[in-house]
Amino acid sequence: MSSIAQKKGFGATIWDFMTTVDHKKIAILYLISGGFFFLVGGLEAMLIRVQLATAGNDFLSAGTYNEIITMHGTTMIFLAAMPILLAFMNAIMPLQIGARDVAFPFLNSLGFWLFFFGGIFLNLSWFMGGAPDAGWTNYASLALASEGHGIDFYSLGLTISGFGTLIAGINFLVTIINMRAPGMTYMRMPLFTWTTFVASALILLAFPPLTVGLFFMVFDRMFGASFFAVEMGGNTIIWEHLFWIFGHPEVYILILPAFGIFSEIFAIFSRKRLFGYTALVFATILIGFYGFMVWAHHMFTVGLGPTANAVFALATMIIAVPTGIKIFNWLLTIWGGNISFTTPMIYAVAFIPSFVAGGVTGVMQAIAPLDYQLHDSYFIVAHFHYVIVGGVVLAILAGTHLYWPKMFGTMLSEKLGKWTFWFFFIGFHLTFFIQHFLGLMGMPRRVYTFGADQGWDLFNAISSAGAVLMAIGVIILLVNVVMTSIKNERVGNDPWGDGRTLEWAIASPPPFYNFAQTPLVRGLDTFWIEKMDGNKKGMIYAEPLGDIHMPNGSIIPFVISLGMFIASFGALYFLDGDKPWALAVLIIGLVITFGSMLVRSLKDDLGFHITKAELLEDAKGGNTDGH
Amino acid sequence: MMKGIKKWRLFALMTTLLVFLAGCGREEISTLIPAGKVAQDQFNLLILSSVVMLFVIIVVSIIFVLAIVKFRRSKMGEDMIPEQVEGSARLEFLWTAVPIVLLLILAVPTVYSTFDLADVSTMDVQTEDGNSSHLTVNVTGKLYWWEFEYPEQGIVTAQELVVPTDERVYFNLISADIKHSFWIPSIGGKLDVNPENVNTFYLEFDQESSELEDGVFYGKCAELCGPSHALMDFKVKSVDREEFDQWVTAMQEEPTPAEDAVAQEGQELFEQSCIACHATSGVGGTGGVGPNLATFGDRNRIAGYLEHDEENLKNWIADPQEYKPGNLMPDPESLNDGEPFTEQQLDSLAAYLMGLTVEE
Amino acid sequence: MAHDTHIHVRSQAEFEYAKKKRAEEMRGHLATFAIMIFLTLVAFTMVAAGFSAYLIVPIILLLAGIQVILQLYYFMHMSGKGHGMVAFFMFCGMFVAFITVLALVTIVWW
Amino acid sequence: MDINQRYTPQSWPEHPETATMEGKNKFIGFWLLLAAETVTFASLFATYLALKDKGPSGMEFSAAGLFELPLVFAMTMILLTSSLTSVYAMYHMKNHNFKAMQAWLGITVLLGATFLGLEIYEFNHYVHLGFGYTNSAFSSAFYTLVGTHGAHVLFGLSWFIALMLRNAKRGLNMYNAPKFYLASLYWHFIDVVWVFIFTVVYLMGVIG
Ligand code: HEA
Ligand code: HEA
Ligand code: HEC
Ligand code: CUA
Ligand SMILES: [Cu+2]
Repeated sequence: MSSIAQKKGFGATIWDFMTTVDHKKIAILYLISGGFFFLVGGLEAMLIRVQLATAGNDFLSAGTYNEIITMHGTTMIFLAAMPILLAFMNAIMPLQIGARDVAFPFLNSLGFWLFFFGGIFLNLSWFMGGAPDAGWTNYASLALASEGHGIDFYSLGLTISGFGTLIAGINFLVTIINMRAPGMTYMRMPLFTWTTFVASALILLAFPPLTVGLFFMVFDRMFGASFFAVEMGGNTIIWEHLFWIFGHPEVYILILPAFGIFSEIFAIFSRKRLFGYTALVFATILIGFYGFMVWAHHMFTVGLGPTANAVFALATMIIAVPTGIKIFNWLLTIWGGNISFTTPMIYAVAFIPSFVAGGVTGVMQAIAPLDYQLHDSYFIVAHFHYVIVGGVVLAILAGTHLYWPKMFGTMLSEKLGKWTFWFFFIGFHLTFFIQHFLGLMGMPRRVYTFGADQGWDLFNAISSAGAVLMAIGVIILLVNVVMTSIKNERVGNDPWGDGRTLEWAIASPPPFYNFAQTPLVRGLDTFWIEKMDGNKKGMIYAEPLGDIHMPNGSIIPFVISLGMFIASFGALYFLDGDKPWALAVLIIGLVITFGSMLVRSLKDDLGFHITKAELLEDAKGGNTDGH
Repeated sequence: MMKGIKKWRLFALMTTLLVFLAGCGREEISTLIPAGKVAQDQFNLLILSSVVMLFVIIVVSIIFVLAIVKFRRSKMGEDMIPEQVEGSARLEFLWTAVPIVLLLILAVPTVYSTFDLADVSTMDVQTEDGNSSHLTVNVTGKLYWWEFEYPEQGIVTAQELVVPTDERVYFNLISADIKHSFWIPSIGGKLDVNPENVNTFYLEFDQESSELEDGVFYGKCAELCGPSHALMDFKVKSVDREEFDQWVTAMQEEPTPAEDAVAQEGQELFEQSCIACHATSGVGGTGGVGPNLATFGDRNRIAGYLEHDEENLKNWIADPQEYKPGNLMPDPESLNDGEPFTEQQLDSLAAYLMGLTVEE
Repeated sequence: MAHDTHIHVRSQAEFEYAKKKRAEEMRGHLATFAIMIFLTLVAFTMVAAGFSAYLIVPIILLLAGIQVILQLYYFMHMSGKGHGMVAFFMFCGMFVAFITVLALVTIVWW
Repeated sequence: MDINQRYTPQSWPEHPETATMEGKNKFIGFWLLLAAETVTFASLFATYLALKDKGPSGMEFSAAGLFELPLVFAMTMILLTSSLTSVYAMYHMKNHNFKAMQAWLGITVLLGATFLGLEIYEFNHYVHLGFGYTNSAFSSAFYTLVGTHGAHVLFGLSWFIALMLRNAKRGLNMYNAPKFYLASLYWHFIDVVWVFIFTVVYLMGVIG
């Protein structure tokens, strides 16, 4: 079996990725497609900034502008940030807990393909009669009135990709609950695993309200239901609640894994155990928990009444406490450490002041009466880009540099990495810092143009200039990726030299069966412990070398998702009334989906075994252990 | 809420600082230059919270800078392995307790102000002669314009809100179509204009708008409501009570017919093509498809945002979609038997509309 | 990893004991069922009898709550061994469910 | 795991549903799904409660006037009973008595199908009265909530039937025991949801 890893033709490689159920390959799929959507979302951001660079600009028309901000927000959150984080979770978390794979490899693949086809579906709206244009929050009254099929693309696309995300969440939870290596107690799990766990739990409980809301939207627009149709007794505030009951936890789904990545980085590059590990874990759980009780802070101006506003204001403020605990514990981790300023580390270091600046403006918005001024102004835009770009995107960039060798077996250039950093970091502050003041100066968000008489020109121009710097940074990163892939200098297990957790105890990239023998975990930072003990074999193992049972690859997840993709087009055009072919498309899609599900449930898939002999063969090839 | 002269001084200082920072913020629209009680309260909260946040940022920055300066590898040596500290209960307690205290400082004024700004209990209080003691304005948000009804006075206007200074003005907000949000940044925070329920709040206008460079405060729609959301502006004229009462009286009178010949021609055309949607009398009812134009000649802007001159007016009438994509005013072709208006017709319409005034 | 099951053949005594325990448990389930039917009858009867809504609503909600607990703990064995995480996540789900319902019945119309 | 491994009642483990790693994973994963379903139904209930009796001005249907208790009572009894019969099925599964298990599952399916039939009859009846899906916000919320439950019943039935047919020849083994167990869990969950539906929608609806 080990010969699978040998050279293959291009077609075979593609086929391999389409059928893979290996968490490491699925991670690469997530990374590539998430990265692609990040470029698309970034391109949309650049269009936004071009349009707003001067007063009264007519580069984009009003309608197009609304489509672009909607797709920018939706793409960035659902199709770029979350999938890239899922990529790291997939690539690293099973290794960190010493698991053979995730709990449900087949579902892992299904989750990816659902997300992928959902994202493609959503983006095809550009070419098939107009993108959604009611903002990423898709508030009901505007969404119901929106003409064309944009909103239908939004609802169906997010439903499909949402199912994919939900599946991924359940999968990670089960993996962490059931598949930890011997000795890996909950309180020995690396923080990235912990944040994966909590973020997955948030996915589990936050996505259902969104799905329900999206269904209502579909029913209202396509089948004449009237959940949000005011003249029929409906109520648009229901959408706002359902969206934000999902939406607020969603932002923590983004930031918690980012916190996890930074926790790893601080420990590795300070050569020091995380300060206050226990506090960090409990802070993570608390943030996740509070995350469900604050959603109405997005709705302070809806008019819910002073009692609701006051309660939600106070609840929101409390989140500053566990977040603060994290910040200070990180500071104390690097305090007294031996800090090496590698590319991942400078991102992590830069993250602290950036995120704190974004976090404290969040607390300002939590002051309900003050939010009456701030809400829907550029102050909000500044806040969330500070936490998202200054937190999540910096974590994504840091994680890309940190885990690149683990995922691809070669290092990204440190020099180019630092260039990327400086362009991106300076551009980021230039773009968004000044937006706080634009907001305070009365500039509402989601405006496609502004008059020269309002005094906002200069600051908008500065903001646009900053965005250009960010784009240059991203382009340098792309260059970096291409160049290092061409050079392809192979690296060993622990390329940063100071790895502490299990993923650094295995080859880069790891063999497809992960650890040949399940390691025995002797404490927090288990690999570090072995290194300090001078263990030459890398790890102590919990079982003798023996046959390994592996799942078979399968094309079925791809086909199921493809079927839903096709069916969605049918559903979308079906009710136009003048497109008789739509019904056929709908049926064909559903037949493909359910047919392949049926095949899956009727055909037993028992996997295969890698024999001990093959493992030994591999080990000789240098595929496991040893520096 | 904030008591004591000393604090006020500090605020004054901070205010100047922030205004300086804001540089080119305009007093017609900046939340940093409050011109009424509500905005002032909110501004005070802004200053208070900014001070707290600055403190947080400074503390974090000091620890942060010290840490990355002191413990760099170039100083510590390549091979140095630091002590693997587990943590410290005392420190954990410290950085749990201090933020809680800071949050409590914010929480008290937050709760107070939330209830204070939502307090509309005096709205229906009546004076001895049975009139209500406060002005109430019913605001209706429509795609993409604003209608202002003064129910007590029995008058309706649009696009330009006229209010008396130095007293509470109550607002009832509702949308006729899609959700909007009513926001006058320098007077006070926004409140959403929902299609299903009436929202109520109050504002106070402490400054006469004639003192401003532009003569009006700027109002905005703050909730995405379609393509022309960005252009759904309105203007606010605040005048002293006396002047306000005069204005109301003038509004209640029947409009005087146009006098000069061109304008009369315009009036004829208007009554033929436009009157179905646009009322020209201030006592007209609400619910018009288009804005009430009784005060059009007194306005500061056309369609909420264009300079108020004949040129723009003619352009607007000739092609409303060009200026506000997606708005509900039809093309001239559909009003004028499939023909665009001639230059002459436009001139006469403009002359007529510019003459519609209640302020002589 | 412990993928492969080791077949453990129980002794006759062990087997008999387990079987007896299961039979006992089954009788417990029958009792549970009887209670559920009874609670349902009470709920329907109260409504049919037409007492005041202020009285009925809290009571039938309570009865529903009890039925759910019976289902979860007896029929679905949520207190059984290895159900720790299960119970934790179900409670989290119920918590989110609760605040969702609370919010939509209190602050949607005003 | 060997799918053809034969078991006797004596070698059959006490908890066949969690005896293998796959079983354990499925077991936890499925319960997590139920937690997510709890939130899903909560969103539907919450919306229903917010929109109860809301409609265009002059709407003629309200919960108090529409619902009829006898039918709902019958449906409730049937579904509750089917919950018990599925417990019997699991009892026999744990005893490694395949035939008895299949028989009880068969009864469960019959009861479930009857329930579904009555629900379809009920909907049909309302539609004939003029209370259609697009009648009002109330009707949309009602049909969506109760209909989603009905869809779950349908799915549960199909699942049972598929398992019964698929394994009719194979008998019980470690590979399918978790599946039977999970399907029965699902069935109980459907019952839990119905308890709230008959209480919140029908009983509270009739009260007004
Ligand atoms: C990664 C994403 C992310 C994160 C982490 C956060 C974090 C927070 N957010 Fe943010 N938020 C968004 C993404 C995010 N947000 C988005 C996308 C929107 C807009 C959506 C839209 O409308 O389109 C939004 C909007 C938003 C609003 C609504 C504004 C409005 O529309 O009117 C509010 C209001 O309360 C808010 C508050 C907060 C708070 C209190 C935090 C807290 O979690 C922050 C906590 C962190 C700190 C406070 C810093 C560290 C702490 C210390 C150093 C301790 C000491 C500090 C104190 C004592 C203050 N956010
Ligand atoms: C993960 C979330 C995320 C991220 C990363 C970003 C990143 C950026 N966003 Fe954003 N943004 C949102 C989420 C995000 N945003 C959301 C949710 C909204 C609200 C939407 C709504 O109102 O509904 C929003 C809205 C929003 C607005 C307000 C629009 C408005 O209200 O009118 C602005 C304006 O400046 C903006 C700018 C930017 C910029 C400059 C970046 C930059 O950081 C982007 C940096 C990336 C690049 C610069 C990549 C460039 C790449 C290339 C140029 C190469 C292209 C080449 C190829 C395709 C080969 N965003
Ligand atoms: C079908 C209804 C309709 C008709 C007929 C109509 N309008 Fe309008 N008009 C509108 C609407 C709606 C607006 C508000 C547009 C906006 O701001 O979004 C408007 C706005 C205006 C404005 C700007 C108002 C302001 O307060 O600044 C002017 C001036 C105007 N119309 C003039 C005319 C003239 C002149 C005619 C006839 C030739 C006319 N309208 C016919 C609906 C109509
Ligand atoms: Cu009205 Cu935006
Ligand atoms: Cu939030």
